[in-house]
Amino acid sequence: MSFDVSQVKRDFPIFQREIHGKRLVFLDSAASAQKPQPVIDALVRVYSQSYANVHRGIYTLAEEATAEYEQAREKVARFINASANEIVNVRNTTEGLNLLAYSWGEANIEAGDRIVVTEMEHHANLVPWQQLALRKHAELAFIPVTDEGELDLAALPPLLADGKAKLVACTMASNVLGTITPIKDVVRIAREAGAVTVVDAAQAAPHIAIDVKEIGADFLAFSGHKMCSPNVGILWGRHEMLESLPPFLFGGDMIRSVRKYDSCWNDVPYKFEAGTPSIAEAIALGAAVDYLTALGMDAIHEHEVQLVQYTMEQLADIPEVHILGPSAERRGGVVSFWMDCAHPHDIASILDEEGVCVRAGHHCAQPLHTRFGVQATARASFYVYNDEADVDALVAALRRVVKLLKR
Amino acid sequence: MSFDVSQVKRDFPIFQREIHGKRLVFLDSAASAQKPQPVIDALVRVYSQSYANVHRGIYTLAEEATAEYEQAREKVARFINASANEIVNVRNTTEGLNLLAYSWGEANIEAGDRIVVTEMEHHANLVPWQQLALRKHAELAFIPVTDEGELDLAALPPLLADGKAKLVACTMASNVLGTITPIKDVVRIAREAGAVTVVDAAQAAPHIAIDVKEIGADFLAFSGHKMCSPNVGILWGRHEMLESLPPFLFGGDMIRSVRKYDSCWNDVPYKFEAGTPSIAEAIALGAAVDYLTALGMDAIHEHEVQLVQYTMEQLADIPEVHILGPSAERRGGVVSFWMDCAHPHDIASILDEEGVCVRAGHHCAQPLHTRFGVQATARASFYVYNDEADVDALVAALRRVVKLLKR
Amino acid sequence: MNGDLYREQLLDHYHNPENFGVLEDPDIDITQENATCGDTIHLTAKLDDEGRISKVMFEGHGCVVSTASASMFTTEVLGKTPAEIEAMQLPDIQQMLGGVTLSMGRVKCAMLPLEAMKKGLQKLAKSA
Amino acid sequence: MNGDLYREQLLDHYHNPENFGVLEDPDIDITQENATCGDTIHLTAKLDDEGRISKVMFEGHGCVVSTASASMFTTEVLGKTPAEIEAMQLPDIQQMLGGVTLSMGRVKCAMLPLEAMKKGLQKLAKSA
Ligand SMILES: Cc1ncc(COP(=O)(O)O)c(C=O)c1O
Ligand SMILES: Cc1ncc(COP(=O)(O)O)c(C=O)c1O
Repeated sequence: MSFDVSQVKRDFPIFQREIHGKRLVFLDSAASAQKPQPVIDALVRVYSQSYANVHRGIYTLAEEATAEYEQAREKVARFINASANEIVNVRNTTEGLNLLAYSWGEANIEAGDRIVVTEMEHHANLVPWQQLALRKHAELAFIPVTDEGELDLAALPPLLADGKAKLVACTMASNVLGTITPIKDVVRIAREAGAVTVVDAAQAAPHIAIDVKEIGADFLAFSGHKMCSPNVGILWGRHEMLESLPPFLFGGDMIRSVRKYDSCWNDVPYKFEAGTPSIAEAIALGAAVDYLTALGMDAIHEHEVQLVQYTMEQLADIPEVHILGPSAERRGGVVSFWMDCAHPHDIASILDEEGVCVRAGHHCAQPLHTRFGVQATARASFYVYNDEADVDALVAALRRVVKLLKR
Repeated sequence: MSFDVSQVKRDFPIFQREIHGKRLVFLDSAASAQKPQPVIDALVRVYSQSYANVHRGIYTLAEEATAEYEQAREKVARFINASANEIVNVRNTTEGLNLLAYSWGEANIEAGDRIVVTEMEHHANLVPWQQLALRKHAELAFIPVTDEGELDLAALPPLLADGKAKLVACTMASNVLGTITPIKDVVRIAREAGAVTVVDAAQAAPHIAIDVKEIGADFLAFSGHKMCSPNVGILWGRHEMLESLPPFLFGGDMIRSVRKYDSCWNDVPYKFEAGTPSIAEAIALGAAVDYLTALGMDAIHEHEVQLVQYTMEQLADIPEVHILGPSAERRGGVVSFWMDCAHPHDIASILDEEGVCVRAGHHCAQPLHTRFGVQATARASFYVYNDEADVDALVAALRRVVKLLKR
Repeated sequence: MNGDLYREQLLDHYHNPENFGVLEDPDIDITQENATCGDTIHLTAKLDDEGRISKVMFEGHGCVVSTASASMFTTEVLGKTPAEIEAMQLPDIQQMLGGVTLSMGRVKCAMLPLEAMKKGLQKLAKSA
Repeated sequence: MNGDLYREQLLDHYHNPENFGVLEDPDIDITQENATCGDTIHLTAKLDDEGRISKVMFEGHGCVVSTASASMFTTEVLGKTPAEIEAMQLPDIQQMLGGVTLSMGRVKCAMLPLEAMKKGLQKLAKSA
């Protein structure tokens, strides 16, 4: 581990606050991450010094805002080894994936085609494809998940064999199981069969280094708010793929010219950015990328693997706790579990009294929970600011749950 | 005028900065408004003290964030005299209007139907309907604009007479002409003919009091970033209309339950808020609503009418300046003009040297510019922080343009 | 805040819920889902000749709050008319639970049985 | 920043542009739009037997920057080959304009004639 977690914690002003008189132990970063001071400062600086609408202004303020907005796009591009003109600013992963389902999907999916997803998808990478399939009378097929919480990759080739599969959409890391999927293999197998590939990187971009060239997919989406930034989403697409897509939202900025009865579109990526974008927020995402890059994406992943390892060791001592998913080295910083004696709601409520924030529910992955025969789980997720003391607080609070609810 | 503009100016930190050694004279609020300290503070406070993802958490931080997010929704509802469950958080006006074109449009527009818009629409309230009409082989019809820059209302009934018009989409205030349209009449006439009505309030919500009950339309959209807030858009719809719409974007939060092959939707307005919303930004919009409400929407409008009146008087002394649109009392705080001797780009560049920010171009209203036989205009737009000294700076700078470019 | 959620009274209902099970030949038979967590409650009920609730049973694996609420609710509503139940609101449920303070995230859990019952009564009224 | 944009040299070209008009029987005939403002430039050009630009004219009402750029460009490119024009970039245009500093918003104006010419040459190559 090559960064100083206690220093990192100090970078996040929220950790100065207490919850019910206890130290804040934030273990819900998979839902949304906290923001470091440099990111908050970027927002304040833009709004206090250089704010104006972008792209269409020729006065100094507008040019400053535009320059910063485009520099942030370049930072994001470098962060995933892409070109700036392949980076589309959207609201979040969800919008990015829906953009694809509408724009690519409407133009390319026909009755009888097959769309392949996995059993571990977040609803954001399932429901858009499910509804596209229903609209188009296409088939939706699932790569199953093994009991260990891994993708059953052997099930993919048969789904592609008849050539009907037009699209394979797969997450890079599960937000429930923590599983880091063999995304390069999924993409390679799918592309060999001629399918377009979409990667949900919402749980990957904040935690592990991403190289879109190495992954080789056609599209990849993630959310700034899960990586220390305000809410801006990124849709990356290979340039020729983005070029070939019809636009999704129509309005200002995405046009080249508008006449009463027809219009021409602007170049990629602007073709997909209709209306005023989230300017300061996109610039702040640039600051978040700088912050994470300075810590080092590999160091971040290593840090999280160590925390998960430690957590799984500690939890092994509480027999009422049952963890879903693979071993620590196969996953990102997510540990979901259920308890014999306690409903996840009660776990979350009792933990909150101790200042420990975990999420309870289906984490927007209902079919995955159904797969494992549970309705809901409690989830602890880690990020750059968490340390072993946070894990200790979690474990102590879980012991209190047992004490309170076990009879 | 019932508020102290010099105090208001001090509320906006950006006015402490200089441009080319000159005082910042910001006359581009119609593109996007500057942000007052209370709005910036709201962002900082949320990110430093109460940030977490909303709706699904049962720990204190998540509950605080959810409560604030929903309180902001209620503030916005009160601001336009609506109910909170009629307020959908989107990115901007553009997304709100596109949501309607996809969700309402795909379900309700058929070949041969007519969609009515006006010649003064911003591209955001034109291109989505134009493209819907093209997709569906429907007819697109325009309410013309008179030479004075007013809607030619007499042209509307004939467009509705044959009962083919299913939708009338109209702006409440033009972003180029400044014209405040007789929106209540437009809506009444359209509804009597059985058409659904959509109001683009992007240039109205920041400047004049809006009462959706009084307007009587079915849908209305506006953008927070034009009213002192970060970038969040609002789509309002009558509750039964929103209920009847199919969802637009699919993913987390908008579902009630998801199975592998089908899903059920959440209640309105959540049905339309897929994925993680812009939480802190929506809360900051609540702060912006508070700020504007404290100044008083009627006082804001009166202030702008006075500034426009003064501007038009002053500009009358520069014969090279030609203003588009109606007289001051019929418009919001927008003055677009062209000059005999100078292209709008040059106007904007030369004004910038004097610290004066105006926009040059077609302002995302190309068909309207075509209607007036000009390719581009320069636009000065006013807001709460502008005063007569700003107008004087504009006028002085325009005299410099004449001096420099007239031969 | 949640401190008093886990007091003995509620925990007793949680561990030994009353009226747990399914009625035969019910007048009301409804399943209601809590969208936040996917929890469901299955409620069956009978009305007497005057149209008052005479018997209620529930099923479903829920949290302490929803289980205790359901357990107490199935007794609380006996003898009530549909109109009286329609009029019940969050404060009534809170009082029923012994005056507990519910955080926002738990309100839905506590309200689940009441909501299910209201929906069941509406369905019944429609089918009559 | 923009101070030197409005120096005499550029203003002269703006007020009295060279090669303003339309060529008859041109080899290249292209209209290019500046998406920001809707400005268009209409460029016509002829190539000599060696494939070098021998004559260029332009039309269109533009700003000082685009007009001066077009005026100077129509002389600057005479005798150049398509490959040489393809290789021209922003710095060449800036130098052509007398070393002026262009703010971001004005770069598109200055580049409009060059972009139109490149597009016209590409069209010509395709049709050949
Ligand atoms: C009248 C009008 N409608 C719609 C819009 C689009 O707003 P946004 O870019 O926030 O979506 C604008 C803003 O430019 C506008 O002035
Ligand atoms: C794997 C995965 N995909 C997609 C999403 C959706 O992200 P957002 O809500 O930012 O659109 C999430 C976040 O909850 C996620 O964990």
